Amino acid sequence: MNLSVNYAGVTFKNPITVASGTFGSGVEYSDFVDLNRLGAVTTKGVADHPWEGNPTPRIAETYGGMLNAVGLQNPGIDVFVERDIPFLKQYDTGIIVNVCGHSEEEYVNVVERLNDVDVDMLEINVSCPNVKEGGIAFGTDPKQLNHVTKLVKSHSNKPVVMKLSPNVTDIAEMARAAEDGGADGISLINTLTGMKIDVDRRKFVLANQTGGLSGPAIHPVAVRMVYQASHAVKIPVIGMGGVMNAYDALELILAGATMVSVGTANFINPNATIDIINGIEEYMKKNGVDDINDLIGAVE
Amino acid sequence: MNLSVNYAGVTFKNPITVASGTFGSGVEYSDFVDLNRLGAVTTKGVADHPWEGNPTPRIAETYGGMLNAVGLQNPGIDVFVERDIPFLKQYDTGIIVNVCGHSEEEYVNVVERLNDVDVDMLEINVSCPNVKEGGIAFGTDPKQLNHVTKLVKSHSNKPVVMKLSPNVTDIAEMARAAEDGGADGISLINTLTGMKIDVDRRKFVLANQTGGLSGPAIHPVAVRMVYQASHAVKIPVIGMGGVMNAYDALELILAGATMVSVGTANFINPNATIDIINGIEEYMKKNGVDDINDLIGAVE
Amino acid sequence: MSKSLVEGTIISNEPISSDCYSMFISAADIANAAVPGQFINVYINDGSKLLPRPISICEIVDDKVRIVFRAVGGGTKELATYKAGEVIRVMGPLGNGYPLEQDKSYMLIGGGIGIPPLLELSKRLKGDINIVLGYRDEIFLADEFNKYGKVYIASEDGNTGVKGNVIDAINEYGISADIIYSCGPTPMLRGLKAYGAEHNIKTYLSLEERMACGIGACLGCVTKSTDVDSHSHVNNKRVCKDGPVFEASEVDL
Amino acid sequence: MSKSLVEGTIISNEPISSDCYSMFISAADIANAAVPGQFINVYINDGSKLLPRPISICEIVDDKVRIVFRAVGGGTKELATYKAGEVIRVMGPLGNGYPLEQDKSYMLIGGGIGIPPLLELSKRLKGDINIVLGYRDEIFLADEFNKYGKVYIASEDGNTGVKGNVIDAINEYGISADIIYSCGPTPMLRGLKAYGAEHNIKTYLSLEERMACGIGACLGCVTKSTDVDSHSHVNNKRVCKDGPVFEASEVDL
Ligand SMILES: Cc1cc2nc3c(=O)[nH]c(=O)nc-3n(C[C@H](O)[C@H](O)[C@H](O)COP(=O)(O)OP(=O)(O)OC[C@H]3O[C@@H](n4cnc5c(N)ncnc54)[C@H](O)[C@@H]3O)c2cc1C
Ligand SMILES: Cc1cc2nc3c(=O)[nH]c(=O)nc-3n(C[C@H](O)[C@H](O)[C@H](O)COP(=O)(O)OP(=O)(O)OC[C@H]3O[C@@H](n4cnc5c(N)ncnc54)[C@H](O)[C@@H]3O)c2cc1C
Ligand SMILES: Cc1cc2nc3c(=O)[nH]c(=O)nc-3n(C[C@H](O)[C@H](O)[C@H](O)COP(=O)(O)O)c2cc1C
Ligand SMILES: Cc1cc2nc3c(=O)[nH]c(=O)nc-3n(C[C@H](O)[C@H](O)[C@H](O)COP(=O)(O)O)c2cc1C
Ligand code: FES
Ligand code: FES
Repeated sequence: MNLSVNYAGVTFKNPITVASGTFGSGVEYSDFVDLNRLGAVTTKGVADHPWEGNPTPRIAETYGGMLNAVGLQNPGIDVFVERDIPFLKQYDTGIIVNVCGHSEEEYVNVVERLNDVDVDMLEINVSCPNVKEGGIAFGTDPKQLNHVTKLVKSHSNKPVVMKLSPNVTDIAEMARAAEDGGADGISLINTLTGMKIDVDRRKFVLANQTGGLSGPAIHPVAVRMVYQASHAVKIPVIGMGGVMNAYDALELILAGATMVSVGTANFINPNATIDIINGIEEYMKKNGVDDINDLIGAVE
Repeated sequence: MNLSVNYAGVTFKNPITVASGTFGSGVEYSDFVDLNRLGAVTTKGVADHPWEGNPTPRIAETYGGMLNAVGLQNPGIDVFVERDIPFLKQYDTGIIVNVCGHSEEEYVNVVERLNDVDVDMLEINVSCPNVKEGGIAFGTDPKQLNHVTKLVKSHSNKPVVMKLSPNVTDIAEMARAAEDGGADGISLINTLTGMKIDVDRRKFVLANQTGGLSGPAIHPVAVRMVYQASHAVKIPVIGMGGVMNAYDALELILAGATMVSVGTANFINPNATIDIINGIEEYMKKNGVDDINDLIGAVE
Repeated sequence: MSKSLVEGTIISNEPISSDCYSMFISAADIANAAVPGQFINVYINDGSKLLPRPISICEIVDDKVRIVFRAVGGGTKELATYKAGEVIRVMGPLGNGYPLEQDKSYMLIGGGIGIPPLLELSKRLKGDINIVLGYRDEIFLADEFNKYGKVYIASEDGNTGVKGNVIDAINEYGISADIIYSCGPTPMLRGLKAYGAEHNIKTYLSLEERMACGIGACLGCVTKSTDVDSHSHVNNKRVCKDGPVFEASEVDL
Repeated sequence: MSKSLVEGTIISNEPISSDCYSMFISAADIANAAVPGQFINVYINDGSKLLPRPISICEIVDDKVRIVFRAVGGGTKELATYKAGEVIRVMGPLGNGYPLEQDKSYMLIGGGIGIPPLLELSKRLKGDINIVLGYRDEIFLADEFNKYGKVYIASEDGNTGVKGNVIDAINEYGISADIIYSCGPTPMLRGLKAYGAEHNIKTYLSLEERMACGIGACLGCVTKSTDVDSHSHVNNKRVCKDGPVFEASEVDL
C-alpha cells in the first residue's frame, strides 16, 4: 500500500502535513506526536525580522470553529534557521517553510535567506487577513498575486507553493494567477475573515476586531475551493480547512488535493495528525485502494 | 421599552424576520409560531414563473451548519400573490417578498407584478449560488449589481432591499454598488458556497455538487460582513447568517444591522424566532436599554 | 395544531440486532396524534449535528412512541448511546401516514430499516394481512409481526426464508392482495411500483429523502411527481409533508 | 514527555457555591506529574465547542486532580452538568507552576476564581504561610485553607472579613512576607505588582489569557514581557507555556 506522494518534484512519505501556525515548528507537539510519521511539518509563518503580532485577545471560539488574530508573530528568519530547522532536521519528515512579509522586499529577503537552507518547499502566505500593511492585498488581487509569485520564484531555488485566501470572489482565477506566475503548487484555504462581538460588553472579542475563521465550520468551503482550484490548474494542490479526521482529509484528496494540512484540529486533539494518517490507511485497506494517488481528484 | 424599528421608511414592530427560503410563506411554521409576533415574514424567493429547482439530494449536514441546493424551486408569482399573500395578510406582521430571476427581465416581471400588491418591501436575491443561468453573476460583480439595482428600482414602487452574496472579495464595494444603484437597503449574508463529498461512495453528496452553507458555522463571517457593509453605506442593513439565539441576533445588531433574519435556526428549533424576540427583550431589560435602536451599530 | 416539539424522556433504548436499536420515548402529545406511517424528527444533543433525524414511528403505546433505528452515521450512532432517563427533543407526528383502507387483503412489504413503520400499521388494519419482510442478513422485529398477520421472510444471504428480495418472496409464496403498503430502499420501491402496476394492485410507497425542516417549508426533500403538484406548481412533492407515503402512480421514482 | 492527554473519569462534581463547582478527575499520569500552579485543558463533550478550557489544578490527591471552576459561559456551564462516572478528555499538566522557594514567609493571594490553585500550593510550602483571599460576595474554599496557613478574607460586599479587596486586607491586617504568590483578575495582579515593587517583595503572578493549543505552539495566549523573550524574540511571553506564573517584573500588565 503506497501512501507517498510526489508534490512538485518532492517525495513525501504520506500526504499529511500540518497547517502553518497551528503547530509552531513542531517542538511543542513532539510531546504528543512522533514527527517521523508526518509527511511534512509546515512551519509557522516566518518573516525577515521578528514580528510582535497583534495585541491580545487573539483567540475567540465560535460555533464549530475559532477565530485567531495572532498577526503572524514570529522570531524572524535568523532565529528560525538557527534554532527551528536543526530541530526539525532530527526527524525523518519533510519541511515546508511558510513565509510571510509586509512587502515584496520582505518576501524576497526570506526566500533568499532560505536558498542555502536544506528545506523541501516554501509556502508563501499571501493571504493572512491579520496583517494590515500587506499580505491580504497580494492574496485577493490576481495581478498582485501573479506578480509576487513571479518575484518569489525568481529569487528562490526551492519549489514554491502559493497559499491562497478564501476571501475572494473567484478562487479559480487566483489559482490560475499563481500558476501563470510560475508557482509549483498552491495551497488553500487560509482562514475566512470573521468577527465576534461580546454582546454583554458591547465590544469586539478580539483586540484586532477581525480574525481568521478556521476549524470544521469552514470545511465545506475548503472542499469546494480545493475542487474549483484543482480543476483550474495543472500544478498540485495542498488542501486544508477544518480537517478533523481521516474522512475530512479524504474529502479534500477526492476533491483534488495531493496533500492535506491539519490545522485547528491539533488544538482539539494533539494526536489528530497521527489519527488521520492511521485512518487513511484503514480506509485504503477497507476499500482495496493500493495507492493514495488513485484517490486524488477521484470524486465523480 | 421600544423594539420597533424603521427600515427604509417602513415600521416593523420588532427587528426579527425570517431568512428567505427557510420559512416558506409561513404556513407550515404557523403550527409552531404566532406569526403576529414577528417583525416581518420574508418569503421564499419567487420568480415570474414556477421553477422546478435542483434534483435531490438537496440537503447535506455539515459541522455546525448545512448545505442546501434547493435551486430556488417556487410556484411562480401568480400563485404566490393569490395564495400566499392573502394567507400572510391575516396576520399583523410585515411582509418582505424575496424575488429571484434568471435574467433582468425576469426580475422586472416579478417586481412589476408586485406593484399592485400590498406588501411592505422587496428583497432582491442577486446571490443565489445554485442558479447557474444567472443570479450569482449579479451578486458578485459590482457593476452588474449596480445595474440590476437601478433596473429594479425603476420598475418598483416598493422599498427595495438588495440581498448580497458573501462569496466576494470586498463586501463593502458590493454594498456601495447597491446603494449607488438606489437600493433602499441591503441584506446579507446569503449562503457561502460549499461542497460535501461522500468519501465511501466517492460521490458528491448534493446532486448539484455545490450548495449554500448556512447555520451557526458561518455566523462569524456574517458579523464581519454586516459590520463592514453597514460602515460602507448609509442605507439600513438586514443582517443574517447563523443566528441561533438572541445573543447572535444582538451581535448583528451591534455590528450595524437594523433588522435580523433567522434562517437555518428554524429547522433546529421551530420556535427560534419567538425565543430570540423574547431573549432580546430580556437583554434590554437586564441592561436598561429602552430602545432597540440604541443598539444598532453600538459596538466599540 | 397537531404537531408538537417536545422534550421526550427516553423510557428504554435496547439493541435488537448488531446495529439496530429499539427506543421508547415518552411523548404524549405526539403519541396521541400519530397514525401509522408518520415519522418524528429526532434532534441529536451534540451541537455539531444540527439537523433533526427523521425516524418512522414503529409503534404507539399509550403515551409513548417507539422508534427502531439503525446506527449508520454520526447521529444515529450517538442516539444509540442514549440511556433510559435521558431527555431528547422530538417533533411530530410528521408526514401523512398510510391511508387506512379497511376490510381488504393487504401486503405489508418492508425492506431493512423500512420495516419498523409497518408494525403499527399491521396493528391498525382489519382484514387479511400478509407481511413480507426483506433483510440483507440479520433478522430483527420479525417475531413481533406474527400476532398481526402472516409473516414471510426474504434474506439476501438466504439464511432465513427465501433467498433474495421481497419480490422473490412474493413470487415464491404466491402472495396476493388488494393493497400493498411498503417501505424500504428506493430500488425495492421501484420494483414494487412496477409489480403493483403489472398486477393491478393499489400500491403505497413510503419514501426517504434528505430533510431539513421536516414540515414542508424548506423544499429540501422533494420527490418527482407524475403530475404538477397542486402546492408546488411544479413536478415536485415534499416527502416530509405530502408524504412520506405516496400512491405509487403519483411519483416518478 | 510529562504532558498527557487522557480520558479521565469524573469521580465527583459538586457545587461549592451558587456557581462554583469542585470536580475530582481520575487521571494518574497528570496527577503524578503536576506541581502547584499548573493547569489542565478540559475538553467539552459538545462538538460545537472546540477549544479546551484551561482550568487550574486546585489539588492533587493520589491519582486524582481536583479542579474548582466557576460556571460562567457555555463550556463551564456544561462542565457543571457532568456526573460522577462520566469521562472527559483532559490534557496536562500544562504551564510552569509556581516556583517553590521554601523556608520563607509567604503571602498567597487569590482573587475570586484565582483562589483554587493556591490550595495545592499552600500544602506544598514550608514556612510562614499567610493566605489572603478576596471575594466579591459569596465565600468558597476558604475553610479548606485553614489547616495550611493563616487565612485573611476580603469581600467587596463586606459581609465577610475586610470590606474591599485583597490589598485592603493586607493593609488592614498588616501582613507582610518575603514572597507573594498570587492568582486572580488582572486589576488585582496589577495592584499586587505595584505593591510588591513598592514593598520590595518578590511577587509571582499567575495570568489568564484566551488560549487555543495550551502548549506553546499557536502564540494565541501571549502577554507583554518587559524584555525581549528568549523564545519569541519579541516582547511576548506565552501564558500557557512560559507561564501562567511569572515573576511580576517579567511582565508588563
Ligand atoms: C421519513 C423517513 C423515515 C425514516 N425512518 C427511519 C427509521 O424508522 N429507522 C431508521 O433507522 N432510519 C430511518 N430513516 C433514515 C434515517 O433518517 C437516517 O438513517 C438518519 O437520518 C441517519 O442519520 P446519521 O446521523 O446516523 O447519518 P449521517 O449520514 O451522518 O447523517 C447526515 C445527514 O444526512 C441525513 N441522512 C442520512 N441518511 C439518511 C436517510 N437514509 N434518509 C434521510 N436522511 C438521511 C441525516 O438526517 C443527516 O441530516 C428514515 C428517513 C426518513 C426520511
Ligand atoms: C491558566 C488558566 C487557569 C484558569 N483556571 C481556572 C480555574 O481554576 N477555575 C475557573 O473557573 N476558571 C479558570 N480559568 C478561566 C477559565 O478558563 C474560563 O472561565 C473558561 O475557559 C470559560 O469557558 P466557558 O466556555 O464557560 O466560557 P465562554 O466565554 O463561553 O468561553 C469561550 C471561549 O473563551 C475562553 N475563555 C473564556 N473566559 C476565559 C478566561 N477567563 N480565561 C481564559 N479563557 C477564557 C474559553 O476557554 C473559550 O475558548 C483559567 C484560565 C486560565 C487561562
Ligand atoms: C492560530 C493560527 C495561526 C495561523 N498562522 C498561520 C500562519 O502563520 N501562516 C499561514 O499561512 N496560515 C496560518 N494559519 C492558517 C492555517 O494554516 C490554515 O490555513 C487555516 O487555519 C485553515 O485550516 P484549519 O481549519 O485546519 O485550521 C493560522 C491558523 C491558526 C488557527
Ligand atoms: C433551505 C434554504 C433555502 C434558501 N432559500 C433562499 C431563497 O429562496 N432566497 C434567498 O435569498 N435566500 C435563500 N436562502 C438563504 C437564507 O435566506 C440565508 O441568507 C442564509 O441561509 C443564511 O442565514 P442562516 O444561516 O440563518 O440560514 C436559503 C437558505 C436555506 C438554508
Ligand atoms: S424537509 Fe423541508 S420541505 Fe421537507
Ligand atoms: S495557547 Fe497556544 S501558545 Fe498558548
